[in-house]
Amino acid sequence: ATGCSSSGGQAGASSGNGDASLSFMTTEPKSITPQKDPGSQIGMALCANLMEVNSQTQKLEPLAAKSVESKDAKVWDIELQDGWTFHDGTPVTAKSFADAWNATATGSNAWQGNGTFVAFEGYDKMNPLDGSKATADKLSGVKVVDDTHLQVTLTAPNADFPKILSTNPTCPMPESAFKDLDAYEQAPVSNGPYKFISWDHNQQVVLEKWDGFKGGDGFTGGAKTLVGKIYTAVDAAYTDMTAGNLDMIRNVPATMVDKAKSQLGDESLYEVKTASKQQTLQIPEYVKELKSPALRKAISLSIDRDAISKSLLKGYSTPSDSLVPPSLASYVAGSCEDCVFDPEKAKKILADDGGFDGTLIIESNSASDQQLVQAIAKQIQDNLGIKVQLKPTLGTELSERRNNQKLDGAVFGLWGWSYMSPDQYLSQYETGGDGNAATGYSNKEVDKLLKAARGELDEAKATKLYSQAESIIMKDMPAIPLFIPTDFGLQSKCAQLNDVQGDLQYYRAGYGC
Amino acid sequence: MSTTITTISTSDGADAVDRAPSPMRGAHRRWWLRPRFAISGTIVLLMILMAAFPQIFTGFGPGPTENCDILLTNQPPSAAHIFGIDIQGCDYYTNIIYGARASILVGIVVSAIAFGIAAVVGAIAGYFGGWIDALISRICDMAFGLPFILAAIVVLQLFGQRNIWTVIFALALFSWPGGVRFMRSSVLEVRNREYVQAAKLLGASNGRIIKKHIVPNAITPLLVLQTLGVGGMISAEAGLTFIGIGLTPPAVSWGLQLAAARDYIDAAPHLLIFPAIFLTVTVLGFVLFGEALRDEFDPKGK
Amino acid sequence: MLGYTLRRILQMIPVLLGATFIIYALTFLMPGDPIAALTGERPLPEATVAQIRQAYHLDDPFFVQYGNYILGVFRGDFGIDFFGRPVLDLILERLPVTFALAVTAWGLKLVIGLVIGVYGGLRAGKAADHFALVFTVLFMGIPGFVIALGGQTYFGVHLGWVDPAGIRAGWPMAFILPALVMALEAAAGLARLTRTSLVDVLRAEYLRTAKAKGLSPQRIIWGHALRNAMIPVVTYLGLSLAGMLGGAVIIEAIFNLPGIGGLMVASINNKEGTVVVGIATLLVLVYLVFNLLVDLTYGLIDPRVRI
Amino acid sequence: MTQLLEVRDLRVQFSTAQGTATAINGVNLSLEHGQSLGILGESGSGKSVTARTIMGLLDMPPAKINGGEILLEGEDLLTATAKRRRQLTGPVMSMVFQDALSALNPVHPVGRQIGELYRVHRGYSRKAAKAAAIEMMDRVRIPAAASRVNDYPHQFSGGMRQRIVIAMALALDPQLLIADEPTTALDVTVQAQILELLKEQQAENNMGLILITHDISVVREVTDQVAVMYAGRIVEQGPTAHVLGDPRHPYTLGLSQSVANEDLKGRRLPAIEGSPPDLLALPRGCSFANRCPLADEQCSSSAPPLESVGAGRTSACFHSGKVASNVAYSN
Amino acid sequence: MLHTAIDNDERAVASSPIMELRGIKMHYPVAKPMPFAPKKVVKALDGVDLKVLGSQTLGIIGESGCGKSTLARVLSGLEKPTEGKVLFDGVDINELRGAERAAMRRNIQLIFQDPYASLDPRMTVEQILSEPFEIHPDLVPKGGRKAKIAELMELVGLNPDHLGRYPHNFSGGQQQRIGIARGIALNPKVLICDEAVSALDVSVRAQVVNLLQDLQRELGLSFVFIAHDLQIVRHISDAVATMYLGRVVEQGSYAQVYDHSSHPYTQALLSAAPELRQGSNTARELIMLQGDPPSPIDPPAGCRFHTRCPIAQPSCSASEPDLEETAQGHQVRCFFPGPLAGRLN
Ligand SMILES: Nc1ncnc2c1ncn2[C@@H]1O[C@H](COP(=O)(O)OP(=O)(O)OP(=O)(O)O)[C@@H](O)[C@H]1O
Ligand SMILES: Nc1ncnc2c1ncn2[C@@H]1O[C@H](COP(=O)(O)OP(=O)(O)OP(=O)(O)O)[C@@H](O)[C@H]1O
Ligand SMILES: [Mg+2]
Ligand SMILES: [Mg+2]
Repeated sequence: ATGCSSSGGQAGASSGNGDASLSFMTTEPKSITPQKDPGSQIGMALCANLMEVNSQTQKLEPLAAKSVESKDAKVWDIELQDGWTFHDGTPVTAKSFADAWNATATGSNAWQGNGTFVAFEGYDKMNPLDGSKATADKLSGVKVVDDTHLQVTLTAPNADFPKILSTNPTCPMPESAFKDLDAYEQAPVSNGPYKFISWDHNQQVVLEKWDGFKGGDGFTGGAKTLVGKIYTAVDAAYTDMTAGNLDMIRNVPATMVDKAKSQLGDESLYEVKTASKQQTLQIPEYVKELKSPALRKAISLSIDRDAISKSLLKGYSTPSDSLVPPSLASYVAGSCEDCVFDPEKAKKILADDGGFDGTLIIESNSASDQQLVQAIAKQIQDNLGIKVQLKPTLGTELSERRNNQKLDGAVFGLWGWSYMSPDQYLSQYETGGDGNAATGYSNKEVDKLLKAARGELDEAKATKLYSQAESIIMKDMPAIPLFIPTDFGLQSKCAQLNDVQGDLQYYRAGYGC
Repeated sequence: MSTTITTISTSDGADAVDRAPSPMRGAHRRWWLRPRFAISGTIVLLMILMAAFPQIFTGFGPGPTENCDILLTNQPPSAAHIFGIDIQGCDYYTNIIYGARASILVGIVVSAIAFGIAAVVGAIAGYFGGWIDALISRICDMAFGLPFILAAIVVLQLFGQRNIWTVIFALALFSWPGGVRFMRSSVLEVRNREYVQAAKLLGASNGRIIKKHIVPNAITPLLVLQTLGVGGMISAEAGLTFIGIGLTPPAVSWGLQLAAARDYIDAAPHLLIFPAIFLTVTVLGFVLFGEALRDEFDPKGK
Repeated sequence: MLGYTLRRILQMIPVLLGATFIIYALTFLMPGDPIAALTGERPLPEATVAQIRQAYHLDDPFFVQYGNYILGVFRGDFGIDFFGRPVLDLILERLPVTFALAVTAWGLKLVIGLVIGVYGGLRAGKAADHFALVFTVLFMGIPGFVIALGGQTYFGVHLGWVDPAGIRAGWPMAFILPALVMALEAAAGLARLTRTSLVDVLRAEYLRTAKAKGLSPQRIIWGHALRNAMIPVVTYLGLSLAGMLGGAVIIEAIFNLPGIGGLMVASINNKEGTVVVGIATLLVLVYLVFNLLVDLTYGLIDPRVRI
Repeated sequence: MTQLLEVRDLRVQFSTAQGTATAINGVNLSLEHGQSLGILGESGSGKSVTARTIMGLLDMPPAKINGGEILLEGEDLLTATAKRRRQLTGPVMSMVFQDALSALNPVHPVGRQIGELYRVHRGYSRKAAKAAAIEMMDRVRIPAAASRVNDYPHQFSGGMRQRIVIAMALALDPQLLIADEPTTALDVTVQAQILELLKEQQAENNMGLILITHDISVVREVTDQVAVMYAGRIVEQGPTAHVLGDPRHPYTLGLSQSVANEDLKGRRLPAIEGSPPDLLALPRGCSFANRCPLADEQCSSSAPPLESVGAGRTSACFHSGKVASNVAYSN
Repeated sequence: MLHTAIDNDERAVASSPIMELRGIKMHYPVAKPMPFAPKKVVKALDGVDLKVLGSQTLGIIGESGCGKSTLARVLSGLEKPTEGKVLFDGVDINELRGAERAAMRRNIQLIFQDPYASLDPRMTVEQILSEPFEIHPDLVPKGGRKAKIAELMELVGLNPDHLGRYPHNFSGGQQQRIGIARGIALNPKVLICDEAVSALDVSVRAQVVNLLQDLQRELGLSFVFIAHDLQIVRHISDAVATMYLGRVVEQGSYAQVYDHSSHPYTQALLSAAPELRQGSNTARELIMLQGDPPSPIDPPAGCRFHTRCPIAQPSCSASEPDLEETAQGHQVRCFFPGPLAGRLN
């Protein structure tokens, strides 16, 4: 699919003199500097990370790096590709990475990528946990050996380190960026397959394929020009697509899928092959009334996931029976025994446990999945016979309550990975792990198993350890698995979407006109 | 020499005729026969009944969230479910009937609160004038100047759990200044009427004058304005809920139904159509009712 | 006139201060910690949070924060958002869009409302009058987004007359449809007001004088009735323009117009206090300026009002 | 030679919420060129409605002309086309209204309002119309007319406003001028000026003048003829001096007696008791019967017609002969 | 039933003043053109001295805008003068506070021009007439109020059966009677009538004037009677004051002012009234005043009337004449008082 940029697109769909051009939906970026907004599709197109997943092989491969190696998973040696430059022609060196990493890890910058470096040695000095002032302004674990060599020391072994290097916060930044960060913010220079052309605030961001990019196929898309059209809501983008003004949309809500099929045709729909997300009902340990695992199991048993999936979700979600999505190697089918619908058993377990006469509060983000949460609540209420109350709040407020452990009940949430690893899911249940604040679940055994799994360079062994950890967690059921939603993208005739390990990236779409 | 026939000037009621009858009296006669009044009054009455006793309209059937079957989600209207079935698999007719309560309650309570505040504050501002008036007017300016949606969102954010009362609070908080201005200007008109001065001359206190003379004579325009406003408030609630900052489930309201329906406009248009019809008819009813009231009270009316 | 304007401008200051204070206080009270929410699911280390708080002066007592803010505003500095962009830039970037939308909508509303109002007023009590009333109120009753979505699909997608979303087509094409929706929704009030006012004026003694001069009905209406009928309408018109600036949230979202509305909702959701207050300040200012303009216009069309 | 104005058996009704009110119940009037006629009567007797009907200024509905003729120089106004009427209003007949502030359009300069007549009826240019307006303002003695032509009505005092209204009415040198209580809202000094002005203009242009008022002394002062109205009817008409000096209708007598005069000082004023009949349900007989000292059975059973009671005089009273000698109102 | 004849001479007996105005100035501020512009005022009353004698009627005449209504408001205590004293029985009413003020309130009442506007349209006649007693509950015990109200109704010639009606159910003359009944409910000593009969038809006007005179006789009231109808003022007044531009320019007994007026303004004013010219014993020739009264914001220097005075001399604009006695009880503010006849050029 790549390489057809030169075959000449038709006028009309493309921009200007026959050049292939694709447009995609985006919201007004808060920032297009990858470190500041790691989720940004624009940032991804601009930046070539050290490691990256090849869209053709679906394998993690070195990109800007020649190699990333470690013997103990703690100290990692990185060798850069020769002769790589930034869009402006300045060479990409080890320092380009180290500088960017140090800046991102600096707490006071408040760049969103900050947390990525928590595993690096020296991060705690820059971001002391006890609230004291930072004592360092550089990551001590990052050493620039020479222009093409870097050495990174982690606080603990982590076999996923190369995967971390495929995420956007680890992008390099040219020296010029630090001279004037504000200017860089408006016109970033990076080393990726596309270079920045213009940012017309609230209207569009234009990127253009960079001839100097040395990465191979599987890291670039087919269009010469990429236009990020800015929308505030996906509905508007959809309407614009039906009017023929837009080529690609990702994260298409399930409610839109049928409509798209009938209005735009089946071929417009792109189903992401690797399911990377999961919806769960997490139950904070600190909510006393919900502490009993039996109650949690009863709740889980009272939800008819199949019915909801078939009706409300129109089959665009599958019931979940594990704490991780099936696409992960550590997945064991049915690891959650109580993730089936059995109201009789549910009632019985609950009765044996002494019943529940309080109110089950379900918190959720008021901006999304309201109907789903209602349906779940209704199932619990009708089938288990307990009182359920919904508490929808805004995203910021919910995050704060979750992070500060101020939730009043169970919380409905969606979790996705940044890179494909069971650790990304299970660390939620590790003391102090990523996302652990939500439940506050803590189990020494689990902690130990996860630590071991992370440090294990042998993937098979690691997988086993992860599965083991999961089965222990499942006993306490700090989270009730609900659904694995299918992720959809929409494409126009000219666009050919694809995804890398469950992540649909616009800039890798093929151009088919 | 002359025949003095008539009685003298203190003759009593012999000449007590009904002089040029006031327009109000005339208009009041058989007002309920006027089509505008009759139609809008019926709608308003019906809606209020629906809000107060939804059971009547659902034939004592199950409540809005009972007897639902999630597998039937979004089924179009049929004989058994004349308005179809909603997203949660519940009978939509029942839901819409129960949804009236929130809308009507918001409309009426907010208007009533705004009416009360405006009557009191407007009367004070208009009657006393001076710095009190200046202060109140400036406060009104503030409340006016703040974009309503922004202010309402911010206020609604203050509540963890948003229910009908928080929505009412937020709407009421910013919906009185118009009334105050209105009341103030009609008080300004009444304040200098001679009967007010006459009461002053009799030694009436300010409180008495406001209560007995100013408010009764200045209140009609405000009353009419607020009746008109009921419809506006019903729409406002729906609007707030639509942008996700108004009511939240499990509350049932037309606003919520419309907000939810938006995602299903193509798949299940009935979800949108029915509450929209009810909302429109209700707003129309209240607005027409206000208009009719205005005509009744307007001495220049006909 | 100059003196009047001066006095009015002096009066604006306390109103502006009061309004910003209210919004500032409310945003301050809003639950949810903007810093905690900054990084999503991963809680930031305390120190970082503290550092950021300090950088944004979020750790100062409320009145100090407010004081600093106001001082900044008087210097034209509305602060920066959490991504370091000056709030004023953010707002000014979007203000023109909202402004274009509001003014277009206002203009359309003016035309629709006046035409219907005059039409109804001239035929007061007749069928046409009732029809005009029902027509306008109907649009007031149907939820705006229903009309908006319908119009978007029909005119934007089916007929393709206008771009269904976004402002790429520029003014006026990108604004006509959303503005029309807003205008239809809002025209009812204007139409009613115009009608009532016109009916009043038509009863006025000076119109009888005009008739006694042997003038034609057209001349009487255009030359004598309308301008007088407009006097009470002007206040309403001016203020409604200010209102439209702040009230276009839903329409902007549906038609993907990058205006103030979206920014407003987003910043409230993200607890971007400075942005919220900045918007409020500017909109209140706009309101006050319009208010003043209205009153000045008042003096122009009604010579009795001495300014 | 034809009469300037002749009104024959004019009837006007208003439909109100309560029913049909008979405001004008068979009015007959005639006026010659250069003559001035006063119409007297208490409030609600139908003076203004008569004037408006002649001018074609009634709002229909609620008013309805139920019959009669209005001949202006022999031409029936009630059957004339709207266009023809417009041609006549202004140039041939015009009217001065009571409340000068509300009779002037508040948003136009007075000069424009006067000049409009010239523009519409004589096709003057803007400039010529303005010059004519200034001339007209001079004629009604507005000081420094040229500098005030662009002022608005509210910038003038009550007396000046009334003069502007008069200027407007006189602008096209009409044959007939109807002045409906032109001085009621003004104080005596201004009233004197306005009445003087009207008299003077009437004499200068040989114009017919109808002056409506309830002030007997004003009628006495200005008019040659007087018609007394009561409940929608003319009850007595004739030369002013004769009618007021020697009334042939008890109502006229009552009116003229109830005015204070020097000789009554220290005594009670004679007053007509009671109030006029309900126009919604006029009595079958004489409308004045219930207040009349002379009323007898005949009066309450049939309405007296307007009959000649002497040279150029008419009265609608069965007892017109007895009025002077036999009626005294209580005091 | 009241007596029909009133003895003229009986009332002419001079009594002591019940109310007195001393050096009253009433200045209203004018809206300033600029925030810091100098203050300007309308001098509605600018130094007025007047006496109201017990059981007598003081008539006040003058052109529109000369300050008559302002005078009425100041007299009644509705407004506090900018300067000067309003004495009732020798006490300044504006210095009274609390109970004393309330007690004083009862003594001075005002009857308004527009009978309909002065009655609360939403109250029945009974409510209107019981209001005075509700405000002053000590005056009539609760049980006796109904009777008292009925008595009032009868006193002003209204049918007590109509107590339940609303003001709009009555004719103009009857409405004015209700107003008068309310005015006398508290047994006032002074009744101020600001154009109380101007809005009424001639025949009704006669009825109301008769009623007022009857009441004066019965209750010993003092009247301040303001009207445009000069003949009525002459008819009802014992003493008359002429006002011009916020000042009293002539005062005296009704005969002195009407039949022997000495101020050119009074003479011009009286001559302008056709009712006084027609059938008057004193021959009057119309003296047409030119122009409008000057603005009370910047009254002319010197004699305020000199701009319109038919006999003005250059000296008139230099200084202002005082109010000087020309005959017993007859005061004139003019350098050249006396009849105009023969002095006009
Ligand atoms: N538009 C109307 N609708 C109903 N009745 C009306 C209308 N206009 C006048 N009338 C009635 O017609 C009658 C005569 O009114 P008109 O105005 O001619 O009286 P008038 O003699 O001019 O009285 P005034 O001296 O008060 O001006 C009155 O009873 C009045 O109520
Ligand atoms: N509240 C006020 N504020 C400002 N000016 C006032 C006020 N009241 C009266 N005036 C002015 O004072 C002057 C006297 O007014 P006042 O009403 O006493 O006159 P009047 O003699 O009663 O006139 P009329 O005969 O028209 O009733 C006028 O110029 C008036 O404009
Ligand atoms: Mg009249
Ligand atoms: Mg007055």
